[in-house]
Amino acid sequence: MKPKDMKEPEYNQRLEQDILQALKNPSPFYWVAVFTCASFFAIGLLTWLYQMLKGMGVAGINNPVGWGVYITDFVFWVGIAHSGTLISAVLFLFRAKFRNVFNRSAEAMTVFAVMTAGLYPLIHLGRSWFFYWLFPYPNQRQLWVNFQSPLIWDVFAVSTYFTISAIFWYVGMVPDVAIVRRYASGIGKKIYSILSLGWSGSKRQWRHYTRLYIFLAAFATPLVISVHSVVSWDFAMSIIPGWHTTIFAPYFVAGAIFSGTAMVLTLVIPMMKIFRLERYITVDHFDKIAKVLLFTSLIVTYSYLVEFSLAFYGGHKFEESHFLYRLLGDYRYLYWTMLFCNSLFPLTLFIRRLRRSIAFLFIMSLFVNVGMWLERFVIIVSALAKDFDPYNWGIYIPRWPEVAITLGSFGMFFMFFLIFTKVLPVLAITEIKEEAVE
Amino acid sequence: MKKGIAPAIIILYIFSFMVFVSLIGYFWQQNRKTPKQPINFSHQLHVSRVGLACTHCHYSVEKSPAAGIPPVQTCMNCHQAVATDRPEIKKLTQYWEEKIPIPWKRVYVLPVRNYVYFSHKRHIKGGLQCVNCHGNVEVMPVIKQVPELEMGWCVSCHRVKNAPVDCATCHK
Amino acid sequence: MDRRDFLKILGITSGTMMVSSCGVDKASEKIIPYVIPPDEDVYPGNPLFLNTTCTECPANCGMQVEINEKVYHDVRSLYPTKLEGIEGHPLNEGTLCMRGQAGLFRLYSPDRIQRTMMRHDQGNFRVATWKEALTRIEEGLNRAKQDGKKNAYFSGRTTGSLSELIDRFCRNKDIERLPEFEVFSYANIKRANEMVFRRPQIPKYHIEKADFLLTIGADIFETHISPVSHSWRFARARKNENFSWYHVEPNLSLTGVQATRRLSLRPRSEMVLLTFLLQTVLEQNERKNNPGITIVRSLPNYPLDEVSSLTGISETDLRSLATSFGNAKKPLVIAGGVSTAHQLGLEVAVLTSLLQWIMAMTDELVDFSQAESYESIGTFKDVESLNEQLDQNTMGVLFISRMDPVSMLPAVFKFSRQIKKAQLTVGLSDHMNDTVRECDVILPLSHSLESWGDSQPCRGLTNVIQPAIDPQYDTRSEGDILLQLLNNESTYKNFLFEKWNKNYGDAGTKEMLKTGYRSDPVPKVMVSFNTLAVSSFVRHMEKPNFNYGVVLCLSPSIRSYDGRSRDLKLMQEIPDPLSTISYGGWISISPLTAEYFRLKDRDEVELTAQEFSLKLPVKVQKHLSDNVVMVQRDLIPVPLTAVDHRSGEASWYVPNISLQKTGVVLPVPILSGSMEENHRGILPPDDDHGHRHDDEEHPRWYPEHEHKDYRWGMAIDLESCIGCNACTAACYVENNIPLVGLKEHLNGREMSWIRIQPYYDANDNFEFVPMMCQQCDNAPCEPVCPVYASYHNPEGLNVQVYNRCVGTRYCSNNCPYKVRRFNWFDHRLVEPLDKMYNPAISVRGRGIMEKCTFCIQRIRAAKDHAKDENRLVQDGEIIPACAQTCPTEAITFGNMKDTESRVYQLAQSERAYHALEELGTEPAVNYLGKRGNNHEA
Amino acid sequence: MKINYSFDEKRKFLAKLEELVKSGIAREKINVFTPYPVHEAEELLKIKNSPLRFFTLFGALSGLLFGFFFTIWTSLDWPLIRGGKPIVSIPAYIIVAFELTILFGGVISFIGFLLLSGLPSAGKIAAPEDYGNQFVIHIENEGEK
Repeated sequence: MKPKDMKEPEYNQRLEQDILQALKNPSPFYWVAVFTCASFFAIGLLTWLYQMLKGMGVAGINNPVGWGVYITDFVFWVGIAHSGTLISAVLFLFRAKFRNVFNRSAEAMTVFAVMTAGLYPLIHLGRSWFFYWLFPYPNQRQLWVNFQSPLIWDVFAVSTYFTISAIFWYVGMVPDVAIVRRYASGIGKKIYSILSLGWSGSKRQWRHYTRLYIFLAAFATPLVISVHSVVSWDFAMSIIPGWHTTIFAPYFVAGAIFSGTAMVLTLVIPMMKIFRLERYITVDHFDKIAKVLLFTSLIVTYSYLVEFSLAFYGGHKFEESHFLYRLLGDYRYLYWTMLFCNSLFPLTLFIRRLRRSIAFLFIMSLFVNVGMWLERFVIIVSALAKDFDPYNWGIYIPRWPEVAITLGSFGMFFMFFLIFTKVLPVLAITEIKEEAVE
Repeated sequence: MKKGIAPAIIILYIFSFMVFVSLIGYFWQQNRKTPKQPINFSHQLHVSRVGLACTHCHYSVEKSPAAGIPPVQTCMNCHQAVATDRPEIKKLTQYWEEKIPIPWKRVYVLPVRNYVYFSHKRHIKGGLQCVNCHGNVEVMPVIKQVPELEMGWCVSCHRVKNAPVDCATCHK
Repeated sequence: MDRRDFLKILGITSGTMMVSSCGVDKASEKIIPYVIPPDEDVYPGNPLFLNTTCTECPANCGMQVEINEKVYHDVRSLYPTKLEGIEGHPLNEGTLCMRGQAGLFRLYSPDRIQRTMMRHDQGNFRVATWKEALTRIEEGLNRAKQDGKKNAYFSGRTTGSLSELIDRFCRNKDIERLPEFEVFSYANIKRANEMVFRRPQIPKYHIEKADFLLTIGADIFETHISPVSHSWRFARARKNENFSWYHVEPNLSLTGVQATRRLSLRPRSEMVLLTFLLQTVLEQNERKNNPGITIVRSLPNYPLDEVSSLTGISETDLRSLATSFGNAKKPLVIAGGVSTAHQLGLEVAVLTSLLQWIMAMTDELVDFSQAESYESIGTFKDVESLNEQLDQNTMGVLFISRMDPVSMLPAVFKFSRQIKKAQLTVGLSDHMNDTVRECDVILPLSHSLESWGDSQPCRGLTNVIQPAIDPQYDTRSEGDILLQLLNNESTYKNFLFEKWNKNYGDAGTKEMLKTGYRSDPVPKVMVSFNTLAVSSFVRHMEKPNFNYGVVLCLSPSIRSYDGRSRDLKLMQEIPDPLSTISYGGWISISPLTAEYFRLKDRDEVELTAQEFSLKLPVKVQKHLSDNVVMVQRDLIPVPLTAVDHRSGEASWYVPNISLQKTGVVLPVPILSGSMEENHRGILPPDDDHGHRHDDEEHPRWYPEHEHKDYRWGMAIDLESCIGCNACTAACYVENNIPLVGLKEHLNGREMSWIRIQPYYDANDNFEFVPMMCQQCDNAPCEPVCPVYASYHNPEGLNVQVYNRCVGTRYCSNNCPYKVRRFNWFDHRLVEPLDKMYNPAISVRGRGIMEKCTFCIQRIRAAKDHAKDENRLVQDGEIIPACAQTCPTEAITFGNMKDTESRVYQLAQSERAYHALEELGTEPAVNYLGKRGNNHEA
Repeated sequence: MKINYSFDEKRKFLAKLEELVKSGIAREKINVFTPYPVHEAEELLKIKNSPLRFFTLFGALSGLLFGFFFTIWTSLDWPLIRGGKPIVSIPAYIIVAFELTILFGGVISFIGFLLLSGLPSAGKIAAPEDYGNQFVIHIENEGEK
């Protein structure tokens, strides 16, 4: 933050210097990181190819558990994608200034996470090579798609979400790119000039720009809610006990924001340390974000309770037996771990000192990531493993291709993020400037 | 000047490659449509000149899903006497004497036949003419596949003739 | 060229790529017409039908073969693709059992012997020509003559002309024709009937006419004599409101769990129960025929409590059994299976026959006039004498035909070593098996679908065997081989036709070839009661002793008969109905035993008796008595079994065995996740839980959709379903369902479209629920499919469009019945099994969801036929494969729009309910629950 | 010729701007360049609300309409029954329509922004007009036009 004594010009100067420092000469450590991620990504892709050639059977999924790790990952990544837009759009509308230090990386995270998530529906198709049948395009077969199917809703929700987030991210970046342009040289300068669209900060540009930004924020906010509601309806619209429940939409949205916020911490904390941005991303910011984390954790915990109480209050035998199974069945350890990560451990954030300890928050964020992944896994798998007809009860254990592809997706995500940190301003310079003088 | 050359070459290469592939595909397709038959039998001759009805040879077209390729015997009914000296007919008589069937090459094949059911009988009984799908055979010295036999092609006709468009009618 | 042409070409190229990726290489494909068209109106593209005989087991049911062009328009590619029962055949009434349905798996088996083979000096085989092989045999016979050794012809059950030919062959070449070998020889029953009625035969049991049935150990639905025939007869009897059926057995059998009342009794104690029954009927003067005072006197006298303590059946049960037996107008008692196969088996058989006579069952229900032809079948005693002969090294040439004694005889017979003692052993078989491996000359037999023949399973019935396909390999029928050995010019076919024309005349023969069988009137046989023999036997009957500790019971298997049907790959894919275990072996133990040894399903145990031990995983099976452990005899090397020297019957029990837990847990494909249904709405709802089905219960959100002419529906009568799995087998063959093997079964990825789900009902009784796609009106699977691959067609079918499916598996997740099957890999039947693919339905590739569609190809065919005569399809015109082959007609299919149709009528019955009714999926399948639970009081 | 003022602090810039406005120079003649949006300036220069909102409205509406039209039309084009629900099942289509509303709305407003603010402008991309962190005021006088 701007020290009281410091004058605006040199503050702005230093700000730009500091942030653009991040864009300069990557360290060997950076290259190692990128390479590792890239190779994970490659392995993931190869595994996918193998799976396509051999058949879905190389994965662990079976009858009755037709959906496993892949769909879990899908939901997980969509979830990650969420707080990106939440932090920038919603907090922007609420004029919550602490957003400014997070929003750029959060939005980047959103874009990359959606890209990753978007792959999974294709990966889990038995005939991935016909994925384009999921899109309603005019074809000689004169066939369209079934708009009743939640999967088609997914197609629309996710693609919309990707487009809008990308635009939002880019628009927010234009003035900053213009600044980068000023410092860049050679071919880089060319590219940045193009990216900045010839931005000059004239009154006319600012006039429309501010409008656009508000509109986009206003669109993005309901979009966030809708997208994860749709994802939750993939399950809620079915008749499987443990899936078929009305609270899924809010429950999943909360969960998504929860996990997303955690992921923001996981990304921003190292970034801050590496690029020495403590001056701008202060403990107060983290304190605030930690509060968001705590709040969403409480909502999620509440939903867990509601799920169970609904099942047992409803007295529906299939529901009851399912939730008993979730609590005490084959997947109980996963479920208990999840409860610890998502419900118990975050309660520590009521303590101010812990909220303000960066290291603690980082560990916390990791736990939450794990916990939220497990949540999705347990919901999806345990519900399918034991449904109505006891004859075909079964159990599901993931196999190596699922692990490999999951790691691959992480590789992809982090690879993109690492590249982002080196080519684009990781903080919203303009907005920080604006905030500084008030 | 120097700069310009490399991209030009690349573009040229890509373009020519695409053309090449397309041409290969095109001729392969052509070849599939008019394969070299063991005896070059002319529908033109038999239909327009001799004036045989389609059902004279394709005898099961009203009785089974398959149109029915004429038994060698059917050919011999006439060719015992007719044009016995022609080289092609000699081939025919040879098949007949050795009592081995003529290994005709298949011309009409549904794209993904494994999944599709088609019955000649139903279409003929439905009042369709052979011409509607097989083109003007009487002017073809060499028979070749006229329509692409794609789903859309079937469906549009089914819609016009309001034949059933229920998937299960054709998909098996 | 302008842009459109360019795109067109691109389109074409991509098209061709698509095509070639589909594996149809059009350029090379041929269409082959007939040279001369077949005279009767046969048209390419239409299936051909042929009536012949099933030779999978000795029952010899009548069988109709469907023949199809594998390659469209290629007359060279005509192959049998489906087997059905012959409509109205006296034995099987148009149905087949699961083994019969799987017959094609023998015809096309990769393990067929394809060439004649001879053992050369180094001891291993080399391929030979027929000429070589036959001359070798000639030499062998001559050599035997010189050395003054005798030859023997040892075969499996043979009837009809082949039997005559063998006799002629043996006479001609002076070969001793040995009694035939069958594991299920019914020796005791034959011996008993010989003693009691002077008839060493096995009668036909007219179950359909009985109003009370008591079966003692006889597994009439699994292997006993003629299972299919028993099944439909039972179904007929069931129609009678007050038909009741008691089954008494020491083990646990599929037949047993079907009985209205199943009583498990202590092994060897059957005779006590029978004497008790005899006494009661004699006291109650229920007798129809008087056995004579001597017999009545000499019958041992057991008071009720002693009977109860000896048999282990509660007194109340005994009383109720006795009374309902007494009250019955037409009672029928059948003993057999595990109850006649132990040291007191003969007693059981004799007392049964006695009871049959006293209650005058022999007048009608126990029919000797249509006796099954088992006269030529020998016993273990005969095998022993053969062994002795071999030991004396007096054996020249030994022919072993159509059987595998080496693997079916107990190890102690050391048969594999014994047969080497013959100068020359000739093995005739279609499959490579342990016996022919030991032979010197192997003659490959043609499958019965590749050869001519006939058979006489019982008196007055002649079945035709005629080829549906030319021999695929260099094989010959046994008849032809023998004729050649006789240096006879004519073929077996001519031999048969001469005989037939002589006996039945030209027209008769033609008729017989058309129908596939011929039944001639047989003189009624009145049995005469042999008082003397019986009384003396009864007088010397010994009291049962129970000094066997824990006993291992070798029970027959519905899937492999006596083990011969293990060759059929499909029989492993389909689970055993009671244990739902598909691949591999297991032993069944009672819950108490399990508790005692701390055993769970899949735990491995070691069984040991004297000079015999084996390791197998266990399956805990309710209702099995505690001192009995049960194993299917085909799953293990047959252990030492005592042979009863009065009759020659081998005991199927291994006494005094000890179990020990090895601590290993084996992967066992137990397909059922749980047998506990606890009122989930799959079994018929009983009054306090669940609810009967009526549409008012489900208020509909949306208007019901229109069905124009048809709404296909199905009714399944759980009362008739005996869980025999014939439907499953039929479905596999009809619908090109892939066999996926053990590994996939362990992953829970079995592919069967219809499955028999065993559940314990409220009273812990077995209930079998056939579960296939329910074709729900409000199908949960349909709206979730993104690409319309699953949708509801105007005829009420829940159609799956295979090549539209992208494989999201969402439909399967959302199906409460979990009847959709996903192709996890490209499972293709291996050459040459793929010849049996049904061209009327696709072979699904990897990544595609598949499921039952009520055999839509048959619906299509029937509608096609109806349309030719422009009318609607009539009731009963369409029969799905499962319904077609159901021996008890438990499955009915038809048009629900037609209020006259049988299926509609059944759906109206107050027994009708829907599986998982409360979900409101409105299935098109109606289950008919059992009439009241008169199982346990 | 054109008069420029340049400041490195917002405060001074605003003061000058106010003074200029007071001095009666036509507001539309004054153009300002700022490193970040300055709302006070907008107020001083009486800059009207951006017409961008009409683009947004248009986009959103067309998205909504298209969403409903497309879903309904495709279902009727080849009517197939799914799970006993009506062919046209609006509740499901609302979701698609909603997403399309946002998609079209967002994209079209972005395009609108580009049009209104004359971006991307080739000239400025070639030769960037960049004042760093300066607050700049341009005043065009009659001499120009």
